[in-house]
Amino acid sequence: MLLVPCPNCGPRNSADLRYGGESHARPDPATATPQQWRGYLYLRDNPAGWLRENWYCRSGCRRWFALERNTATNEFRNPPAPGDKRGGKA
Amino acid sequence: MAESPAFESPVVRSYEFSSGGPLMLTDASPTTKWLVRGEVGGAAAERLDAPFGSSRDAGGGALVLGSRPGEWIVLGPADAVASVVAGLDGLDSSEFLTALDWTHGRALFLVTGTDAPRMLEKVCSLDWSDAMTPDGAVASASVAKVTCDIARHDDDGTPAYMIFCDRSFGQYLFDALIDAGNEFGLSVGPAGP
Amino acid sequence: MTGIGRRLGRRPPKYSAAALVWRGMRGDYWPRIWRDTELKRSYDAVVIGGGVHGLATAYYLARNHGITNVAVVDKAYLGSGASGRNTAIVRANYLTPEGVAFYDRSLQLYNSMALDLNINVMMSERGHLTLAHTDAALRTMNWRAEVNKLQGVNSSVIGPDEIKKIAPALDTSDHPRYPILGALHHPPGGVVRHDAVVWGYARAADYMGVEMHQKTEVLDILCEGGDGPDGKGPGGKVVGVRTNRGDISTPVVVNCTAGWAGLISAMAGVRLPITTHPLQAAVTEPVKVFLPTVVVSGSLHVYISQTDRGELVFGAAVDAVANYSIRGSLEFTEELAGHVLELMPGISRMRLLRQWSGLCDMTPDYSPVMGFTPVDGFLVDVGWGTYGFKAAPVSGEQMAEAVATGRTPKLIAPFALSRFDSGELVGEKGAASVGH
Amino acid sequence: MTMSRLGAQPTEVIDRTAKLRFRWNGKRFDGFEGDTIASALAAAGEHVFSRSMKYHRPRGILTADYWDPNLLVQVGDDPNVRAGHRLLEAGMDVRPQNVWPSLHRDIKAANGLFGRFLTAGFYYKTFMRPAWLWPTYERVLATFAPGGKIDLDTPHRYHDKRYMHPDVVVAGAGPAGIEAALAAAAAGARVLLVEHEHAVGGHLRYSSSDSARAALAELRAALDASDVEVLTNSTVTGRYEDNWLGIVQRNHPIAVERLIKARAKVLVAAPGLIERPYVFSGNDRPGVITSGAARRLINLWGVKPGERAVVFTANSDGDAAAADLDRVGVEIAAIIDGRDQKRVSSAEGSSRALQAVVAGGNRIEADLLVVAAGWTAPTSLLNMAGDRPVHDPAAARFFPSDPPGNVLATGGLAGDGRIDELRAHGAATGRLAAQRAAAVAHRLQALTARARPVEGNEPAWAPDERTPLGRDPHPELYRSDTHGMVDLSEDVGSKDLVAAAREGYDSVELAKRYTTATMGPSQGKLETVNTVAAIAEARGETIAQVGTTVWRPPYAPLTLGALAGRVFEPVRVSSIHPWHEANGVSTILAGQWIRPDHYGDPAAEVRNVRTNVGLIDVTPLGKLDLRGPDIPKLLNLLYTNKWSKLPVGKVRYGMMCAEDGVVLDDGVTGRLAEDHYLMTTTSSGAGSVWEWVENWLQTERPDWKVHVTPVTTAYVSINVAGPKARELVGRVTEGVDLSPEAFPYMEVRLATVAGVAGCFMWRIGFTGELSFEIHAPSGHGLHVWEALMDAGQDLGVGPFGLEGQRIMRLEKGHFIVGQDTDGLTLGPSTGLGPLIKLDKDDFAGKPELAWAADRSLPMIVAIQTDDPNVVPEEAAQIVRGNTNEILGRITSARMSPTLGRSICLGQVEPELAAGGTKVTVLLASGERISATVMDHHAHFDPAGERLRG
Repeated sequence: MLLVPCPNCGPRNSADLRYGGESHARPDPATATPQQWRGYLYLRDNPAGWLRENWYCRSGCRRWFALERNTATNEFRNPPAPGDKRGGKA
Repeated sequence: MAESPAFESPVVRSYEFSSGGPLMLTDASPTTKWLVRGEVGGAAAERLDAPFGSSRDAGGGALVLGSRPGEWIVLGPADAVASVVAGLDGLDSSEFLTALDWTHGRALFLVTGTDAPRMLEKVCSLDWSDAMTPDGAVASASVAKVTCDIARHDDDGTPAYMIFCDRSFGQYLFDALIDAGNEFGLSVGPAGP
Repeated sequence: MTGIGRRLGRRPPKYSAAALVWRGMRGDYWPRIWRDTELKRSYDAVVIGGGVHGLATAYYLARNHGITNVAVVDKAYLGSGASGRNTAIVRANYLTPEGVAFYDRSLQLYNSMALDLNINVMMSERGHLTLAHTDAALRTMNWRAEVNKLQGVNSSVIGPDEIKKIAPALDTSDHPRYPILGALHHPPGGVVRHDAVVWGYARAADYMGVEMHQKTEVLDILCEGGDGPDGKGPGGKVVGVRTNRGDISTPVVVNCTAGWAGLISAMAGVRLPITTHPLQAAVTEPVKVFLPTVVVSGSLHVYISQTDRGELVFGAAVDAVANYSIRGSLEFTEELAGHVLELMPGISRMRLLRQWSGLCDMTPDYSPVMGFTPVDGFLVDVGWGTYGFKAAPVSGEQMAEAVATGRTPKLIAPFALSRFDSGELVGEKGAASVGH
Repeated sequence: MTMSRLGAQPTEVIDRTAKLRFRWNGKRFDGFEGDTIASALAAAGEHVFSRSMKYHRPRGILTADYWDPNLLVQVGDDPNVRAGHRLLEAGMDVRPQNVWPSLHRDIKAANGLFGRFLTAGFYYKTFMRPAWLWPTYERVLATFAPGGKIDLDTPHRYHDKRYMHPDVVVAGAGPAGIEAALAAAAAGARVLLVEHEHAVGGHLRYSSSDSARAALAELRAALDASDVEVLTNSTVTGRYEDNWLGIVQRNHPIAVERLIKARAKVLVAAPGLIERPYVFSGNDRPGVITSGAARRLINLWGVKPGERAVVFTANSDGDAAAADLDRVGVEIAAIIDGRDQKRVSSAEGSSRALQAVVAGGNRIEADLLVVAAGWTAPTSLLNMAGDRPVHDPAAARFFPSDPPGNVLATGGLAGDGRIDELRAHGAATGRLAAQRAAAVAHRLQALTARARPVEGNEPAWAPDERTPLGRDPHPELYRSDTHGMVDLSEDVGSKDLVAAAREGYDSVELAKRYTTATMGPSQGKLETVNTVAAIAEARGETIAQVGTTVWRPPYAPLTLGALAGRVFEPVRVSSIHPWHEANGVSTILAGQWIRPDHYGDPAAEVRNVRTNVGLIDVTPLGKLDLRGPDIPKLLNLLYTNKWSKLPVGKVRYGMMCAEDGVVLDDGVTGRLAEDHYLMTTTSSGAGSVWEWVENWLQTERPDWKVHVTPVTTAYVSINVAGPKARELVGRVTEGVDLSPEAFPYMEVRLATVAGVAGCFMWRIGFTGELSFEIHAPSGHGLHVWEALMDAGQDLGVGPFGLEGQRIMRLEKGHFIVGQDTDGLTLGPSTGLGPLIKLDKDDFAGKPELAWAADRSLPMIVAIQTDDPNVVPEEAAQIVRGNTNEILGRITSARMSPTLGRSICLGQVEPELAAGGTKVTVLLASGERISATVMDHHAHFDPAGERLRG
């Protein structure tokens, strides 16, 4: 059971959170081309290494936040500061 | 609310009550509970003085639980809770602040006894040690697979925990707690706020 | 013997009971199942990934199209990835017409595989039950049954009494939490010995001249003319492959990897709609055989079969968190055991012996990505999620055809990468979220 | 070999005054308290315990412990019980497994005669022709499945789990492990010491030397006086991410087996060493045992293992075994010293007993061969922590390489030494573990919001300054000059492995898969190193070059019952549930909710609603309380339609789409006050919509002022529907003018109902009738429901369930998200295109919906079969004429009690979507029927006059 460093609660079992996948900025819907929009919807970097991703502390503080995890080793780094309004999201 | 009918608890099965025992489970669902939302570090936060994870006795039997960042549960006797909530009126008006009566939305159970941590570690993955969950601590976690708010509020030195869950899970969770407590000689106390 | 030995003008020593006795009497060893050869500097095609998909692609390139100057490269050993880690279930009872047609062809190829490849892959056509615990699930089972029937695939929805007759271990009583309301029964489904499929394709391909190179890791794909850096990316073409054993020149590279599909494609400058997730499985100690069929429950995220050796093999849904780490988790086995006992309460005393996991490449519509890419000569056969094993023979056949003809075969047209540009996804999502 | 009970031994663990009677193989036997099943049987002279998997060779005691591959038995309904470990209990019914027809006369033993043809993997090479016979072959092969029998009536007994958060977990209570636990506890750590065996002490327990006994007594006393929590007969089965440990406790007083999940700050791995069998001809014959087995039998259970022994020893344990044998009167026929390059070549005898040992060309008569050929380091927990142990040929075993800092090895795993050296290393390890655990604890406490504030700075990460243990030289003994069994559970011989390697299966993983070596119940504990050695030999390489296999969890098997524990499956009910149960409800599970499906006759319930008035409990309807000034902006963003101008007191329907344009959810939202709204969602979407809203608010629009609170169960939701609804509601409502003029359709009021203040009432409904939906505080929900029931007796009020509602909504043509839509249904396909306002700046899914507007999409349409009596199955396919081309499907179908005919919703290709189009529906029976696409979704009251009434 992975320990996820929730910026508000502290380290929590991954079962307490919902995994939100890669963190990417939403394109401007007014100007996005189909290719850009569908790239946002479907294409993923999926690296074997450091990845910026979203988590939702479902059983804890109920805050969404983004941090970096190494997908090969499951280490975490760069969690946002507690109370960060955008949860550190891109 | 004077003419209102009696409060119906979510725990509807009947149990053999015991008034004392080494490990007690009590249904306190009728207790008045309000949910207050404000800003982290705002005026309400300062007034309520219970940062996320901690709690504070607000007088008159009312307790303020720092249940989430910028979020508090105020519970206790109705008048005492009302006075805490009323005390937030007239704070800096630029703060976005709301309060709602959550009495009907949340079931509340009390678990009291020396073995309470041992019982809870059967149904919840939190670390119940005094260092990690001291008297006064507030947390949210899954208890028997139901997301609950939990507050430790010792009873005269005996570990005691308040467990809040969505009302509709109340009967299920009450029974799950009884099962978990059986091996420690748990008894069910009469319901009451 | 179909195909094998035709190209090299030599025939493999035939597997048969008589040959076993003969060699047993003489104490002879069998020759190597595939040759160990030097890596050449140039091939007509390089297939990346020595699993069932890559080996099948190479086999059909040689057998159906006479293209034998082919190297299959794998960074570990043949069958080391998902091919040897899956739960070996085969079936064709999909939801969409395109899915059904595709997997039905795969099942046909599995059924004739032992004789085609002259290796007993132990195809066990033991039937496949997908349980429904809710009205909504039952509706989906009916939907699948109707689509299957229209495609000539044997599937029907059966009730609890019939389920109990097929698999007495299942609790079909009026269960409090997850009652078994019915099941999609698919008699042609079953299990295959996955390793034998790997070895069979490798052996057959080897005898037609294809080379298998283990411990050969692809470090880069060499391109020219593309939009991106180093000539990679859309508009470019493949010219070779860089490996830990040196560069190879080739005009065609087929990405047949699972788990690393995104990383390999990125080497050619092609971005994929894929995230990599571990899929865990577990096996119990053996007990005398009592479960004669494959049992799947979508709501409980579990699939169960019993091997001829008596072990129960369990699988589940992929891990929620994207990951390249395959160490496995305790919570997987806990949840699995809970769900298995929900279905079969009588086996609580069986012991879990071993758990493992493999990597799955998940796509947004639970369907693969197959065929050509914007980089000329770079083809993909990826995004197989949790159902790659069942699709291996037909994928190999179709990918070989694509390579040989330069055209997308009709059977795989719905699975083109371009569908993610046009937004026309395949509709397996509903049924295949745990579709084993 | 004849085993028998010796006189009392100073170290024995049996209570000779407590006799236990049990059955074995149908006969009565006696043993003592403290015996294992195997020791009791051995003392009684039994020497064949099982038959091997493939060749059905008779098998006796090999290691006399948990890992003994020959001692798997059935005890009652419990299969594959380790007789070398399981303690004897009175009344046990113990049976041999894998024998046919009996243990002593096994017909399948004839397979042994064909052994040379049944080489590993033979089945891949045969049984292919004729193809039609394969299923028969398969059934025969399946009868060879080893193992015990499952009794399908076995109940799932009590197995509750436990979480723990100890500072230090020590896996293994040998001298080093105990010292580690004591030292860590002395340094203030909370310590859990887990021992696989029934008592602490490790190898000291079966050592007859005075120094060992003294050390054990001292360690036990120290442990008793400490705060260490000791679990015996328990195993750390796995080490997972961040030191999450699975521990199975097999001796819990009330649980059959208890799974403990521990988040250890530091794990100390001290499992000791496992004695490795030696490969030679006849090495699996009963009478060939390990030195550990000999010492355990003698010293723990007072069992004399034989009369005349040959001892093959390459280490001090073998020497100690020889001394023990000599002491208890076993004649030592020969000692063959492996350190002097001497080897044992073969064990000969009858099918069931050893008669002679051949070594150095000499044949020595003996009924017992004790083998001490070396050790396997059970590095499993280190492997699971990511370590790749390395082989040291000089010591002939693997050693840890570089485990992570929160996993420390001690004891035999870490090296060799005298007892005092092992103890000292253990103690140093315990101190280091405690120091590091303190640092981890400090960090956790500092990061955790609820924890007690920390004092001081985080302690530095203590460097590893332990004096390393030495490594005793040991000859590399894997296989003798003959071939023998490598994997006794799987009947895989060294010859099989050599043949496999020659055939190209020459990496460990390939050879394992091909031969099945290490895949059986022992999971490689005894056979992994010999397997690797055989492959290395065939390839002419060293063990280090070939590499080892990865040990996977669990370290020891554990029952599905323990893993499952108590299965927590939360269910939820509304406050009205007791009434439903008392009134003949038939329930249905919808997600976690137990809901009323009907009360006997759904069609009658429908007719009653259409003519009188009915009540339905729709509490599971998702409800989100929204407060704040920016709610209109939020609603504009989440719904496809417009919300800027919704006045107080009005409600509006909205559809939500995901960013890919696929329909996500729908519901109505009402404005209760200036900055206060109530949003409803579908019942199944309640949780996911809440998270969806929070995600938008927290990450995309963090500056908007909106507070969202889920209040689904804070209110009981009752829909009062039917022509007499106004009359009924009026009888119990205060403070609201219910007239159609004052309270029209799609409006909301705050009301007091049945004396309960604070009820929200809105005029909407799914049934198409005049409806009032009352959301009453849950603590008074049952009261409100009962008051409505009482007040409406004369109006014919009755309850209706989900099925009745489903029929009525289908009569009205309302689609259900997830039933009539699927994972690819785009917004416009619902027919609600006009509700998609592309002139809004932004909303979820807007780009896809804009592009979808130009596409021709499948449509949801109402369909009626031409034969009104035929109700197609939900999922019946719509096809083109007599072809198999699919053009759509029926998504909902019912017989309408109101219209007296079959009614449907379906999804069809755009070419069929126009009203009046004839379509062909293929029924499950295979019959093709004709049906017509309707002009409107509503089959009934398309103008909506009734609901507006």
